Amino acid sequence: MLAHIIQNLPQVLIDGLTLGVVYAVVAIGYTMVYGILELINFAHGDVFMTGAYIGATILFLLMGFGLLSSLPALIVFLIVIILAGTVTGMLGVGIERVAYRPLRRKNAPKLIALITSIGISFVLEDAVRFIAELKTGNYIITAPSMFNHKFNIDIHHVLPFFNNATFQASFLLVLVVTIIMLISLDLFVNKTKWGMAMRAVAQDRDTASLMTINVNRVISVTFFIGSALGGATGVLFMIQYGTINPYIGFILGIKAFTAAVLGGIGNIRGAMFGGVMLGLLEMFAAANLSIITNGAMGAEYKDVFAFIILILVLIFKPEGLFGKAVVEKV
Amino acid sequence: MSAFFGKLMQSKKNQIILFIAYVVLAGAGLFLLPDSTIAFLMLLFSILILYHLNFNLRAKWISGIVILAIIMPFIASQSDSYQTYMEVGTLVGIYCAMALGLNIVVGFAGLLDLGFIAFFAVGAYSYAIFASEQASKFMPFGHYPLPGGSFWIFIIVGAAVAALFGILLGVPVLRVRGDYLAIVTLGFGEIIRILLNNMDHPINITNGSMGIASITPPNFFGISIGSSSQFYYIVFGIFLVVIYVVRKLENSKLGRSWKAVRDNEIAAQAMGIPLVKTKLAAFAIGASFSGMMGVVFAAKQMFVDATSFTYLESTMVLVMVILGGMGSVPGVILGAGVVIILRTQVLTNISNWLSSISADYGISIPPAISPEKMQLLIFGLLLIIFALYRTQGLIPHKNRKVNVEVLKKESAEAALAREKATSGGADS
Amino acid sequence: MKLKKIIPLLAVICLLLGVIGGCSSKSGGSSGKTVIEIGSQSPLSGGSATLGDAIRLGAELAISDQKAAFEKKGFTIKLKDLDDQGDPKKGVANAQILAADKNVLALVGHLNSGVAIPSSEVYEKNSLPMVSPATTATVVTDRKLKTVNRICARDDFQGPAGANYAIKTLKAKKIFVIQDKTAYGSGLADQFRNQAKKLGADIVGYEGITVGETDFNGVLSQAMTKKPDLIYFGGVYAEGGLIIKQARQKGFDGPIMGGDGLDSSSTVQIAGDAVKGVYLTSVAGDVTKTEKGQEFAKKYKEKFGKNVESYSAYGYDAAGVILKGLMKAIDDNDGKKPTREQVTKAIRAVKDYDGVTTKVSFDDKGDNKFAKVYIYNFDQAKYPPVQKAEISQ
Amino acid sequence: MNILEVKNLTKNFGGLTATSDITMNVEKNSITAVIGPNGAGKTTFFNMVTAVYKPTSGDILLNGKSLVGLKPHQVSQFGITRTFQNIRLFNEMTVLENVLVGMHQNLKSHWIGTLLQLPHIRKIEEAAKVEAYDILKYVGLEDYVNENAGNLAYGAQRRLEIGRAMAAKPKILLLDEPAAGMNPKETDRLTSLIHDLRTKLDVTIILIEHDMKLVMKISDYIYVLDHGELIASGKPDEIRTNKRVIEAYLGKGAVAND
Repeated sequence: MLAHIIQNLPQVLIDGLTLGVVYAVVAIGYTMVYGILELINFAHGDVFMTGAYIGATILFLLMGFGLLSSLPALIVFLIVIILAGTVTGMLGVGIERVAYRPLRRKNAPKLIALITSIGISFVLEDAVRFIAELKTGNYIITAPSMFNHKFNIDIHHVLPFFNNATFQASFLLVLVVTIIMLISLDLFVNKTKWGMAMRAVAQDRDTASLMTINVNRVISVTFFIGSALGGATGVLFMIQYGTINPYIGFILGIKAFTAAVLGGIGNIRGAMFGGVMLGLLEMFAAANLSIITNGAMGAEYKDVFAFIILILVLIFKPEGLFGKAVVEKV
Repeated sequence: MSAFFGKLMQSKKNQIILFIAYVVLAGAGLFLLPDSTIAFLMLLFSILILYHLNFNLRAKWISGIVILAIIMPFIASQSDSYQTYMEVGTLVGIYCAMALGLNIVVGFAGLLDLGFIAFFAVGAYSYAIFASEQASKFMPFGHYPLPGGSFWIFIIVGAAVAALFGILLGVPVLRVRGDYLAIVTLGFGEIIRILLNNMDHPINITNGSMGIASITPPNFFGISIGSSSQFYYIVFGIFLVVIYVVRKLENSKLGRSWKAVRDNEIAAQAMGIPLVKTKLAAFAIGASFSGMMGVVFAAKQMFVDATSFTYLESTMVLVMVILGGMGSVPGVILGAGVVIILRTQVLTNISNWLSSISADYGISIPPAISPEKMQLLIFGLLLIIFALYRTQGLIPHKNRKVNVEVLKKESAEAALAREKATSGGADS
Repeated sequence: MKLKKIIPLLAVICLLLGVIGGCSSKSGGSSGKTVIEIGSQSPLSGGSATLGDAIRLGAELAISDQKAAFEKKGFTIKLKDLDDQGDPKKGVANAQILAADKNVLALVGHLNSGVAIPSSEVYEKNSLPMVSPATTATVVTDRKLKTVNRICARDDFQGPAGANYAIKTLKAKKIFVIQDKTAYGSGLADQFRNQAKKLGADIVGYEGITVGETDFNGVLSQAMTKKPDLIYFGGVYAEGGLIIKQARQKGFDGPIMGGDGLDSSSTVQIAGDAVKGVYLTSVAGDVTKTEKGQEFAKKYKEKFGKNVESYSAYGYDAAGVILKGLMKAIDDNDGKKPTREQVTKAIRAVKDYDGVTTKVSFDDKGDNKFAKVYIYNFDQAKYPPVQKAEISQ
Repeated sequence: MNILEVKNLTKNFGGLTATSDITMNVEKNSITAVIGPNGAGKTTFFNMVTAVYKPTSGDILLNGKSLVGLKPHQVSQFGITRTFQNIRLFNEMTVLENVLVGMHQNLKSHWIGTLLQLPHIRKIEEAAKVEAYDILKYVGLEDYVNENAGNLAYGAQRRLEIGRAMAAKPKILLLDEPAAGMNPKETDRLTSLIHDLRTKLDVTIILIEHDMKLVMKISDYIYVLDHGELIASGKPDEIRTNKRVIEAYLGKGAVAND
């Protein structure tokens, strides 16, 4: 039994990492918005999905111009991911303007924004579906395959108790790009003026506005960055998994939200860590649960496994793994 | 115009006349145009009007019940769409009770719950398992399916089991705060759903993803209850009980404890309110409403499987609560009514109507964007619009006001009595 | 106070609207001919909308094909298509709407067994006959309702047929089964597994996945360590295509088998080249092989601008069966509009309907006697796949 | 007779010592003030007495029974109620409801009784409302019965908090800076209210306050904290002239120049 689990481990780690970094970047979108507005932005999963579709559109446009064959794949990829990220970022800013800012101005209860975010989520899903179906006849879109060179890690040779693991070039790409995004975001938030303003607004919106910080603009920037990251991840997702449909954002959104909470919501590094951890946990559970329970519980219980771990973490550390315990001043 | 109405609304007599006229008109509308959804909605709208009129409370309740339990079903029964209307009414009732349950958790006690549908599922499955052959697959004793008469007992059982699950959820949840709670409850809802969908092995308890079919319909003194119009009355009855319980609790000691915990946990504790017990009570009572309706749902559908209890359903119930107005009982009822009627009737009718006129006038719409597919899109847009223009909910919460004059009088009387007592004591 | 003033005004407006609305709903189809509507219920929005839409469009095509024939007899036939959203509650509410509309004499639907079962209770009460193009769960017809019919094969026919082929022809000995934990996927995979065990194969794993997810590497890693020589998947193309693709990426080059849920161009679109070596069982005959089928595909493409899916043909044939029964009922009723009971009986009595994918005659449960299972194989990344075998009951 | 005894009470937050080794004795039916500069550990002391914080070491005895290890609501049920430095009302509830919540631990009505509409439960609820009204009259808020507590003016909120605490019929009432942010007129009113409370309700009062005029006027006994340590205690007159107290308040230089 243990032998099976160990044999599998290298492959499970690689697969879990791939899924985990996707969760991580989407989780950052949740965590940033939450940190600043204390709002669970339910539409974020669908912003991610829209990003994937925008990326696909740009890719097909480039193909139409015949650029895909003449340019190196990496350049095409960079063009797509940057353009898609920008457009999605603007979409995020737009959503904030239309759906959240008016509520803030009216001093509405915090939870009412939940309704608009659910509304936005329905609208995005269907709008994307209609456009895609109108253009191509089918709303499921398959991207031209890129970066599908297969690598084989011959770990069995070195450490005989492991099986060999394989991955695709796209895995490396996803990993490298997300790491670059995460590091630059971390630098942005911790080292720049805008980042400082964001942290100030997150801490205390009223005081920040007294310190001549334009709170609305900071919130817009936050939405832009969060959504742009989400959109860029959508493109990565498309490249890694090849196929997108308008409903990918739903489950992924829930998972990413879970990851954000696991790491401590409002904390960017926590979201990164939570995402990777959730990805690894899920992959491990899917691969090994039925081995461990001798068939009584299979891979279908992986979410149960992940949620139970989350609940356990929250029971022992109610503020999440990286969150700071907020001691209420009495 | 408005002056005219102002005068009209001043006297109670005018209001009564006007209201009865409205009900008669709306009723006649439905009678003459039996398939008109709008006439049906108008009749329902009279309940909202009733709420806003300044009759005394008892008169409002009686007229509301008369309209919903006698006038509406009677007029609707003249039409082919009778069962359609009653189905909508039944669904509204089921979701109203559920939304009122969630309102206790979210609106009163201030605990955000994203997995509320789990309790509905638990109630539904508890009846489904024992009122079908399913129970005989794992129960060592007893004869299954249980007869339809057991339905009435199961309404209580469903409530109890759901309450138990509410407490089960509550225990781990109490340590976490605010929005962390949201994710824990979400996780709990998903865990329950996944378990229900997978418990067909090693022991077959829920029949897994195949669901449980052929559930025995309820039996009322030998009458087998199967149609929506019959379920309507069951649901209506439970709904009245639920609303009574909620209204009473809202202004009871427990209700005040919930609101105190919601407004300020630390101060509430300092006033001697036990946090754990209070929050668990909110979860348990809220869940029990859901569990009762779950039993009715299972009996009505005659089939349950895990697809009815997804995370999306939980958010829908939450939408009803927030949209209606958190903590506001009439608001939450209206919220549930609006969401259900929109989703099951109005949007379906609108899309049908759109596609029929486009067909009648030979407008060809590409199948990619045909109106039938637009229901969720329109629903999403409506949600956004509602939220933006009614930020406090459709009927915002108002605290119940006490009659100060009465208090003043009673206080004076009490003081007098005390004085008498002390002076009496001095005399002897 | 302000609100109270507005209410009467609102009431008046509502009343006016009500009158108008009532009138407009009455005015439909006043062209002098009697209107007969055929209902359709399938998910038109949500995750399985491709399949639901295919059913609806197939039915629509069948109706427009035969419109003229009914016009001659003085009837206008129309499709009344509703979106059940794959939600049992919505399905039942829609069923009530269809039942209330006296013009609706029969319906095509549903896609999901979970929606079909509670909705059919409503149809049964209203004697509204239903012909299902796609619900394969055994319990749908096992309840022996008079109104419930289906033209597709049951799980307990299709699953074992696949198992027989996998073990006898493909010589699979160690089989890894994956299913999507829906009524469809579970039912099929269970039947497959039972038959495979009976034939002496070793089921090395039996795992479930979550519909809507996209990364199945965990389950596949487990499969790889078990070294099966065939992977069976019970579910539809959205997850199936990805599983095929990811299994091949993991280096699995044995055969992968699935049910009619994979019988869609989308499987090829999603899996790409990886689809080579995939086998599937389907109740639909190869549309491109027969002349009738080719004509159907062409017409479908012309009318809707889309390629046919396997479910389009089912939808077309389900509607075809209904129209055949309806025509018979009209004739039996001396050319007058028949009652629902008459239509119910006429549909159940349909004999040897020759559709684009299948022949149809119903048995006493409402199952199709001619339901056949065909085995297909993708030998290149192109839809439709190549037909390998044909199995009758 | 001492109603409250505090023995060697110490609280550490991580490495930080908030209070160290405090010992106090509070006489029944007295008004005791705890004073000291900001950050002296006064509120921490209150928080330990009301079980919001658990002391690191030491003991708190109410009539000889230890309170350490109880839950906050249990402490309240033992008869210790408090107000808060930063007002903590139930903002979305009416003024009357706030007082009713204060009465909870003495209110013998169970929700099941409410549901069954048992007559004696109804009577209890009615009587409670009248009593709450009396309390509101007492703190001068009888005109705001149906107002939401969050909408009251600052001074009125302070008085409502005291009213709510009174409703609990405590043996010991802890007031955390009751006069903070009040104008002189309001403070005067508060002073007489506190005085009145003690005589009328037979309650022991411990208060934290910065307004020295008020403290000196009403306290029977004063404890002075600085940097978490008890530096002086005594009658108001003794404290007024205590060198260490002046030093703590005004800095070392002030005493040296003296």
